[in-house]
Amino acid sequence: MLRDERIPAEQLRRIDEDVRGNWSTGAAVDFEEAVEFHESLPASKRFADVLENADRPLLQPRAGVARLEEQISLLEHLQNEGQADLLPTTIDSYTRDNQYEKAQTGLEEARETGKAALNGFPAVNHGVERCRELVEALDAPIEVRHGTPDARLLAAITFAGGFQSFEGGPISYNIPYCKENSLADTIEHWQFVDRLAGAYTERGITINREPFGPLTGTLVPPSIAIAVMLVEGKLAATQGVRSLTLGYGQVGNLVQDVAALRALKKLGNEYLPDAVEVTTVFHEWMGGFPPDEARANGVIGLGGTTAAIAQPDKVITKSPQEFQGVPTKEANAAGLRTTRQMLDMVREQAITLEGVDEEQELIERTAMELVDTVEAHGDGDVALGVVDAFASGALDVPFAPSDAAMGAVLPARDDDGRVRIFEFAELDVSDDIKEIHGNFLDERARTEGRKRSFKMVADDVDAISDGRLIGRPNPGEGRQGGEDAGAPKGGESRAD
Amino acid sequence: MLRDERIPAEQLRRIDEDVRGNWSTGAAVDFEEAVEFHESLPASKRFADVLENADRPLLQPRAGVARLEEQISLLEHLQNEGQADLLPTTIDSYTRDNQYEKAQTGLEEARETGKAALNGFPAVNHGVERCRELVEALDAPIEVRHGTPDARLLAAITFAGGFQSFEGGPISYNIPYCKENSLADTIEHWQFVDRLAGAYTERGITINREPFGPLTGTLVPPSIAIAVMLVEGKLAATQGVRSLTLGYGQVGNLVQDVAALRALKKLGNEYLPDAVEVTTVFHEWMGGFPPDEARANGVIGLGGTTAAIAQPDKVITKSPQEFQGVPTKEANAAGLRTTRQMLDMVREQAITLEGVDEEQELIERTAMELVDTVEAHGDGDVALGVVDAFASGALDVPFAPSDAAMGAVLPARDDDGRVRIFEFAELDVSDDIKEIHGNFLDERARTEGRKRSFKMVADDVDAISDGRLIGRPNPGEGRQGGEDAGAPKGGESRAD
Amino acid sequence: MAATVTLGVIGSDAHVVGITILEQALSAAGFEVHNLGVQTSQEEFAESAATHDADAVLVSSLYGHAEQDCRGFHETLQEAGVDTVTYIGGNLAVGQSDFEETRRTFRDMGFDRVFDSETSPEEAIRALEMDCAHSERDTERVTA
Amino acid sequence: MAATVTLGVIGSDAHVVGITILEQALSAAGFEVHNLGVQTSQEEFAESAATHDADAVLVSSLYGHAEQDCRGFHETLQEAGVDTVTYIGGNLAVGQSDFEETRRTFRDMGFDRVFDSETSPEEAIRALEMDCAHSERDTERVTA
Repeated sequence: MLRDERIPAEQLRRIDEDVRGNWSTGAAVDFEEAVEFHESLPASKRFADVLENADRPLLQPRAGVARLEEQISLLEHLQNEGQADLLPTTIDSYTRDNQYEKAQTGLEEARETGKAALNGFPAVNHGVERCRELVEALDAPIEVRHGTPDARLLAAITFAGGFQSFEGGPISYNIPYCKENSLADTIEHWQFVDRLAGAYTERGITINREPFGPLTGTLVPPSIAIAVMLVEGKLAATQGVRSLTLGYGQVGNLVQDVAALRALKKLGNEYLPDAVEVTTVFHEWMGGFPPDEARANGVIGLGGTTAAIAQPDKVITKSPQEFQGVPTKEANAAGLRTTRQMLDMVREQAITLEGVDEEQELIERTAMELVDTVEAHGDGDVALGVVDAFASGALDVPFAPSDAAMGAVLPARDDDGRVRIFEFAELDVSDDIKEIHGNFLDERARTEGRKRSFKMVADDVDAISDGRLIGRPNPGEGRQGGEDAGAPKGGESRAD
Repeated sequence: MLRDERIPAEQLRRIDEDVRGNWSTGAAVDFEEAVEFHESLPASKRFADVLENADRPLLQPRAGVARLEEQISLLEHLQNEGQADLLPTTIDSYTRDNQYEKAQTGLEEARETGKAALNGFPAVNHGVERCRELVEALDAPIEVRHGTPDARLLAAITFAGGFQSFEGGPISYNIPYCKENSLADTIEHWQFVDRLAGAYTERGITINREPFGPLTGTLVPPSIAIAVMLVEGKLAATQGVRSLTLGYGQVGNLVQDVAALRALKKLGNEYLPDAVEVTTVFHEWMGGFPPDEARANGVIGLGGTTAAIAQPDKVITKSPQEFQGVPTKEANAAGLRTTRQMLDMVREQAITLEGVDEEQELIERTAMELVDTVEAHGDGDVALGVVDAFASGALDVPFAPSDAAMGAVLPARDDDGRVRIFEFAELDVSDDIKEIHGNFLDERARTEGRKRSFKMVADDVDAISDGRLIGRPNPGEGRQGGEDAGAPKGGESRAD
Repeated sequence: MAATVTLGVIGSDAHVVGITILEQALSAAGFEVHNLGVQTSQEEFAESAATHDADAVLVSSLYGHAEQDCRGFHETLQEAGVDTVTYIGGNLAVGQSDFEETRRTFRDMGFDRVFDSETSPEEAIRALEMDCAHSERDTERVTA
Repeated sequence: MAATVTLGVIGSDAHVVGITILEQALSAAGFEVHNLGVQTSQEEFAESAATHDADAVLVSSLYGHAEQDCRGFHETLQEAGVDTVTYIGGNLAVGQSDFEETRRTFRDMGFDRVFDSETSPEEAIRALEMDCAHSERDTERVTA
């Protein structure tokens, strides 16, 4: 039965053998030999050490292609021309759905034709040895980024393959990514992943784990994102994870983003066991981008400014080609350098924004109420509580496609552009918090001379891709049109 | 003899006739007929009205090419694809040196070969009618931007040609632009320009005048820039100018830039006659740009952020191709759109930075001491005072090429990246202000473990083009190299 | 009587934002909405529309594979005895092809209305009010 | 004895930042500096160097027309009786041409050292200390 308890050794072995049987490359995984391989890596490739000891925010892009040689040259470009501090390897969609045969077909097609038959690196199909070739070919540490609800085999192979950081978690890679996976199943699957990370950690090979903070990537209220991070962090810590990077996706309001990143770090340190080293990662805007590279650079610039003021441990950068999907490697490197320039110009300025403390207090209080409701729903057990709280809507994520969540909560921006909760549905927060949000939204409604309505939500979703932050009813005070006119909107974005 | 007094009508007429004789196109200038032409223009082309009644910062690029048709299509691009609110016409270098024959040769060569034989629009050679064709062809108001110490004929022709805004001034277009022009001469020449603007203004055609705030464009301490703006504004107001846009060039520190723009507006309103409508213009970073468009976009983004927080009346934008000189029209429009996106995302956020008030107080106090010294040097007459204060170094501009200024004052950044005065030379400010600056620079020296020295100045001049704000002795904490390595530095930039 | 609408994102598409907003807008406008969410199969659309006696079926697709996902859609509806107004909207083709061509394609497949991704919920509601009022009047006349 | 240096930006070039920083650095390092500023003619360089009995003449150029501005420079110095060490530095050619080629061009024109725009004041000072110490020693030997 599902519990937030450490998987016993015997059960771990049994699942491990089981999981490794799912694809031929699983057979090559040997834990002891893998520990030796990790021990052979230089200090500069120890992900947790590099991240936890940095004296400034480190930059990391997203990137993944099918073939090994291509992936090496892509990452070399981002390392050398983009000056990335940390590298990614993004996994293809078939692997995310555990469809290794389709991934194999795609990989073979890519090898034969040289075409992009997969949208990422099929690490399971490549297997342990080829993963190690990748790790060895680059200078910087590399993280596995994916979106896989059941990532057990992917973890077994990539951990053995030398990767020391792994994104995702049972909530954050279920609720925003799929429709029918049950939370109980994904929690069990991620307990295995986290236990495996814990097993390496106990042998001195710290595997960094990174819950996916942006969730659905669309106006997620900071308190909800943070509550999910804390709960996922707790589940991982139980399994022995000792290096946790909690994530947060930019909402675009400077004060709220700075407050949220501080709340995330503070609550992470308070809520998670002392043995866990907590770091934070800031994702540049994950919502829809303007269909124009020049305007996209403005959005990226705001991400860089925010990072410089909030000083998270890591920043995941966007590229000016975000609107059109996967960027060229040049655009990807450009996004890194634009962010770097902004970061390095602003981070020494010691900027203090008024109002951060109040906003942080509100976020912390709301997030902890949501964590409390999870614990209450599970009678003190977080694993059970997560399933139940999501089922009842006591914990909810806006725009969640998953049947495991109500997906009934709705966000809207207030008059300053901070993300508030417009529709709480069954979200279990106290009345005074609901009143605060309501008042903020009423203030905006007055400014705009309209009633609070879902129309605000719809307008806000498109606002940044339309060139502003708040979806005002009459944005056209100024000159409009030009190059953007008639181009499709970028209102919706896919998480990772 | 030089005095800050209004030019008498008779003298104005005499100079006007004289000046118009300097080139054949001068004969076509007819004041009464020009007033009628201005009256025929729609409200949307009344520069002062558009600027003074805007409810958000307006954006304006720089742009000028030799031929009329080319200039029209360039400005159409910036208006339609760049969504510029206000348009520029930048004048060529020969015209700036009053070398109309050389400008004529260049214009004819451009017409014959289609090549860029001039670096701007030779408005004097084009004459009144062709200027009007330009003004009529565009929807937005157009300003004349140049850098001409003796701009009398240029003003006579472009005012008659329908332009309603004119950049420059006797200090700001002398000290940073040339070596041997005497300040007494340029003041007399600009008294004519301002008096002409005043004459139109008295007939209901407000000519907006814009002293050039960035001066040498290289780490100019805000107090010095503001003092020059106030003094130039005073000289213009005496001649009847009623719409003054005082300028300021970004130094890159958010708090200092916001404080400076506020100080500029406040002192402008306090110091200048009530009859003058004071607006402000913020120039995006005028120093050296990184030799990399991606990094340049970071610099432009910081300009946009600053503008969104400080809310000047106007912003002069830069392009990502700044490093390589004159940008393509596409890059110029891109700089506008990147700035617009940032501005529109941030300007509704009501951001308050801590420390702005203290910094503003220091800037205001220093600027007013400098204005006071000018008045004292002229025994109450600002015109005489300017000449004398610059000659003695009591008022000075760093990196001034002009023999009329000492050019002995030197700036350096403090530990937060704010521009302080490292070498006061003869600058006439009180000891307690000198001590404040000294203490800030000592703080930086301690952080860097080196003595305060001109080396800081040299390092700071290159810092932004090298990818950071402060010229620290060991910038290489992080990864360096990459695409920038080996490329020439962009440390020095030309004003306008 | 409030018109009943069946709503969903077809195929393997997981874009949920647009349909969530549409659901809210339709409910606020007084429609009875059955939102099947993302990754909905043709059969699920048909079953829901039949069960709830829908007046309209709204199909959303944003990942560019709509043509493939909708092949045989109207046959599937017919087999379930569903003969309602059908709309489709979103990013219906990969790349920046001419939308009029895309519209023709989907009209030929049997959709009554085809919307691009720029369409506001209000436009969809206006169309529904027109089409459903009409079909209700027809129904009334027949049963009269 | 402190070495004496004549400094200036040649031609119509108005870039003043680099030369200002160089002047400060040279003064701080103990040189006697005569900074002619921007837009300095060949004759002004020669006259200043002759008047102050300069040990070195440093020419700066950043606007890309150095080759043109320096034609006959060493002849002008000679005519004024100046035979010092000469350096030139800056952006010496328009465009991103090979600097070694640029260096050869200016060495052929008679400059003793040629620096690119990346050169720090310290490098110039080290070179001056070497070259002027040498020439001072020569001078001492001659006058001894």
